[in-house]
Amino acid sequence: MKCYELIVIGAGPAGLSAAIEAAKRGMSVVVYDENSKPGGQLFKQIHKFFGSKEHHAKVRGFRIGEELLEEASKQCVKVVLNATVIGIFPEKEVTVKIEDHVEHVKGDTILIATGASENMVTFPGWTLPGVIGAGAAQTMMNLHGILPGERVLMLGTGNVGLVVSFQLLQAGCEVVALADAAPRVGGYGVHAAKVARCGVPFYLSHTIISAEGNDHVTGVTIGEVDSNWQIIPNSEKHFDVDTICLAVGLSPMSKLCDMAGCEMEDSPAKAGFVPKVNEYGETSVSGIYAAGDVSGIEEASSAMIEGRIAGIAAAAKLGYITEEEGKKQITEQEEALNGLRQGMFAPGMRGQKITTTEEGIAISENLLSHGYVSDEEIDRFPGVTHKSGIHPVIECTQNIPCNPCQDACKMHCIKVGEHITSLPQVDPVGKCTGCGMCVASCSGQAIFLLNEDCGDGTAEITMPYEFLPLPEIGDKGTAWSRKGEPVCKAEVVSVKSIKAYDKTNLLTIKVPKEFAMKARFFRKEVLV
Amino acid sequence: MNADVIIVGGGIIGCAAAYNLAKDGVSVIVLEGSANIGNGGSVRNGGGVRQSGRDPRELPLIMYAIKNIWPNLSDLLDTNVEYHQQGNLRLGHSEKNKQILEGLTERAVKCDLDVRMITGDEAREINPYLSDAVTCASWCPTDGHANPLTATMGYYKAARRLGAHFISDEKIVELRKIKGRVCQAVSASGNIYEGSKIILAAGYESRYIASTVGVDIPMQPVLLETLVTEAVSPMFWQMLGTADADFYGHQTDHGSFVFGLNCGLEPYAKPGKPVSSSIASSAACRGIMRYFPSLEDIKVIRCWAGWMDSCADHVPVISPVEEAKGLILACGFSGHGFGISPAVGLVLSQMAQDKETVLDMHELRYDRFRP
Amino acid sequence: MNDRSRELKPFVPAPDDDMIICRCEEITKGEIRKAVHDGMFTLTEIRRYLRTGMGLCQGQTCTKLVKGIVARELGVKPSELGSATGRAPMRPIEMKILANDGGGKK
Amino acid sequence: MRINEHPILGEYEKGKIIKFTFDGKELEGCEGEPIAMALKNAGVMVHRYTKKEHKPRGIFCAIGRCTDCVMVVNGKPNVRTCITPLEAGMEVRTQHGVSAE
Repeated sequence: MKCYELIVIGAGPAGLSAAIEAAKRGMSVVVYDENSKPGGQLFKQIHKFFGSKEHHAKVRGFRIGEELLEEASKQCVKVVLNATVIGIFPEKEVTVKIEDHVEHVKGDTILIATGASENMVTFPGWTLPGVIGAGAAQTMMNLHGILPGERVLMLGTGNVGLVVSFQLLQAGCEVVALADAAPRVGGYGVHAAKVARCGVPFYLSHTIISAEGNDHVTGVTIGEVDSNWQIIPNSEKHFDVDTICLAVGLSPMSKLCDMAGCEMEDSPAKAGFVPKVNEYGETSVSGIYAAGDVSGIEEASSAMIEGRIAGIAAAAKLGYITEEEGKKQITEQEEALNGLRQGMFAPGMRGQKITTTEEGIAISENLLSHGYVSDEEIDRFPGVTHKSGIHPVIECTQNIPCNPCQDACKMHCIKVGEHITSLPQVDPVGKCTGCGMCVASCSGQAIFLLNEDCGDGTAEITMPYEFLPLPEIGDKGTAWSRKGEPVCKAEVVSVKSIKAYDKTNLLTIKVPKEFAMKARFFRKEVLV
Repeated sequence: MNADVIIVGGGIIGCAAAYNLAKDGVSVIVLEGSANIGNGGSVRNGGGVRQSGRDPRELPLIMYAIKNIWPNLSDLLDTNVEYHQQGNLRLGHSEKNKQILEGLTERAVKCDLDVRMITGDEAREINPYLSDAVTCASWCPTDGHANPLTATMGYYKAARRLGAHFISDEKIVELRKIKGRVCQAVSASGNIYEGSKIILAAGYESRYIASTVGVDIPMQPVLLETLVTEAVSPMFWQMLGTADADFYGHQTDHGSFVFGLNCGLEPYAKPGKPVSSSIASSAACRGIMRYFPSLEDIKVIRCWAGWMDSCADHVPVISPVEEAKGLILACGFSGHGFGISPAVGLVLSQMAQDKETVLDMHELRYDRFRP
Repeated sequence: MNDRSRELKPFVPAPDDDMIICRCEEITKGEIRKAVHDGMFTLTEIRRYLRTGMGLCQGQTCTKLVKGIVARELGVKPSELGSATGRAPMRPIEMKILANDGGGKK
Repeated sequence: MRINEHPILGEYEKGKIIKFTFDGKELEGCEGEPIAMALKNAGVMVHRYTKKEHKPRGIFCAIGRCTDCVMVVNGKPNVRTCITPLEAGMEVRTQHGVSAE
């Protein structure tokens, strides 16, 4: 029987990373994936990733996918697509469906990296065509270039709900509202803020009462829930929509682990039924590893590191590196992983109510309840300073492991410091040249360049802009607030799109100077 | 905990016995060692309710069940057991197959069963989806099939409604004789269950449990595998088997096909948790397609394996035990327990109540293997 | 030890009992709740009795939903209920493809 | 509807325009894209009606997991249209229960 030293199931971030590490150390590796394209969900991630340089920060998800693939092919990893693993049998035998037949292959080691599947919620009408998973929306627009709908309601304010809402806006859909039964926004505040300022209302403590339509969705009614999750009478709100997107969490897709005989556990912290793994990602079955979402829901960045650890561990197990070398290399990866598992959104923080940042600053309650930082709250964060001339204003208010802005500024105006989760500070003596690299580098699109007083009663605001059509110099329109409401007239004075910005255009608008700290988005329509 | 009767094993045999006892007002405790009721062969079989091909010693049980119990079982249990009595085709494709089928048929006819040999063309008239590979078959029009899952859970549900007390995750490891009678069952966690009768219906496990009171039944665990397909439009309702015994099965009410399989390596399966082999379902598909080429595009959605308790002479032991008074054995069903389970449940309840059994059970005594 | 005769809160019909939970087999919330009161205390038993999660998708969508309903009805945490066993094939596969598993056995 | 130009992804690489039929009606789609995408672009929302309750279903997960989008394709029922590539001349039919009715 055909035998590989490592069989990887799933060509997502975890699987490819493991395959690369194992192949680099000399192992024969095959990666099977049921899809026609590799990369797992990475190719649907068109936003820039968070983290530090080592975690591919500020690189868009699909580019990370391309980099991984390139590296995998350089290391002679065999990636077999349209290859569905149908079972893992005793003695590490894998059966895989390829085209019109089934192959039996053996692995000295196996990595299960099958990822996750989407959770769902029920409400009357939830089976109607037009009710789709957020992942489905991503697949349709980002892989196939098809609009999921024209008017969309998003349920769920975790990172998936927030990121996909923004992607829907980018693709040209109207997002009528974001709703979540929880009282607080679940995902990164910066993701929420970029959706909110486009004018999408957030309805926290709201759930879907029903989807309407005969053959497909034509409308949706949401309502406010009390602390017992019961609908409060007369709180109903109706929207005409053709699409309802559900983003209510992910569950590990771990059936294959169970079938392989791995000891399983139902872990609320890992968001579901997962194989028990040791620090190397090895399951209770010797030589069978699990990495990525299948062993506990996290971000793609941590999946990549978990994959690398499993790949190195497999190499050590089969004698391609010494046990000592393996331990040393794994420790390095673990440090990187620990770096990611910090801050307000760390796995260990799930369910905990946070009131202040690590710096002791009261968090923005408005961000959590409405999706944007209020005018009253914004000034207390260290990235927000005022001075004459051009300078960055960093509206980053939550401790998340991310620091590309610090490296982006060659003038050393921005400091995150040693602790990657610290809020970025603006150095009062730093000399901002207005290069805009910080604006484009911020994965959360939370950095703006301000000239609060141009001397003629106006202020200039430079903002990240990732929509089409791109406004042109001289366009007159309206500036929108963080809340997503039109606040004043604005004129486009500069549009920059250089390669280093990686598709994040820098739009500079001129507004009356009293709106310098209010205007955060631009639309061409003149509304005020 | 006490009851009139303690039943060890929550499979369809235990559940059916509990149902019949509870209906008679007898207090019952059913102890299931695994987490789920009906976890063994009860829910892992092909669903056959057939007389043809049976050993004459267990024929009376199935004939009684088909005549008196199966037709009304759905109403009785308030559960759709999906019983269909549309006949059994046992297919052959060679002269050797024909000889096997003729032998089985001859034996059954002697027991007054309506079964006969038919030609390949006659078989295709009954089932137009059969391929030309079929050259002969045995045909028993009164055979049929039912849904093992709902039948097992239905017996459980009905017994429970009548007051039978079920406890799962309670593995019995020992029986105890007190003052000359087997009346205690002791669980792994140390709980003691006491009754005037103990019915042991724990599949192959029965062997270990019975040995604690000095009783042994010659049987061994054999792996059986089954697969189920996606649902398609109704095609045929007969129960199917082959002379080669490479598969058996039927189409269900739901539209899916359930096929039991046999790739030849089953007797050598590793002990422990039953695990599907990597080759059995493929082998079964080849067998099925040979007889039913039109099923080739149907998708298999699930495979599973289970242990059967294969008795030395391939028929069960359903019997009180002289040297262990109070103990009633119901094990060694050898993979054909499902069809006869309604009758076995009835007989066991009669044995446990010291009533005369509705059928003569002496051929299935525990001591038949000894002089 | 799982006592199947333990008292549950009485079955009270709920307005959303007709909500489809298992999309493939079209099993409703009310059917699942009733099954629990009829003694189906584990996910596996619910599957065997009602066919939840036994359709084409093999429980990809409904497993967690069913678990939540059963847990609520029994008054336990969902994580205490375990899970149904993972079985091959992981995706539906045509008989002719499964049959074609090489080795010249065609 | 198709997205012609995307602010991040630019233009999409698509196969050539080919013809197929949906319930006998001729439609156009891009070769190799999932059948479901071509149907969505043509405004088709209902892929099937369920067996028990005869309720409409369409795309739900779009990655081949939920099996809600199955249709009868070239006579075969239960084909997951969200992951089955479109070919010229394909006959796609609404599925009723487990067949094309």
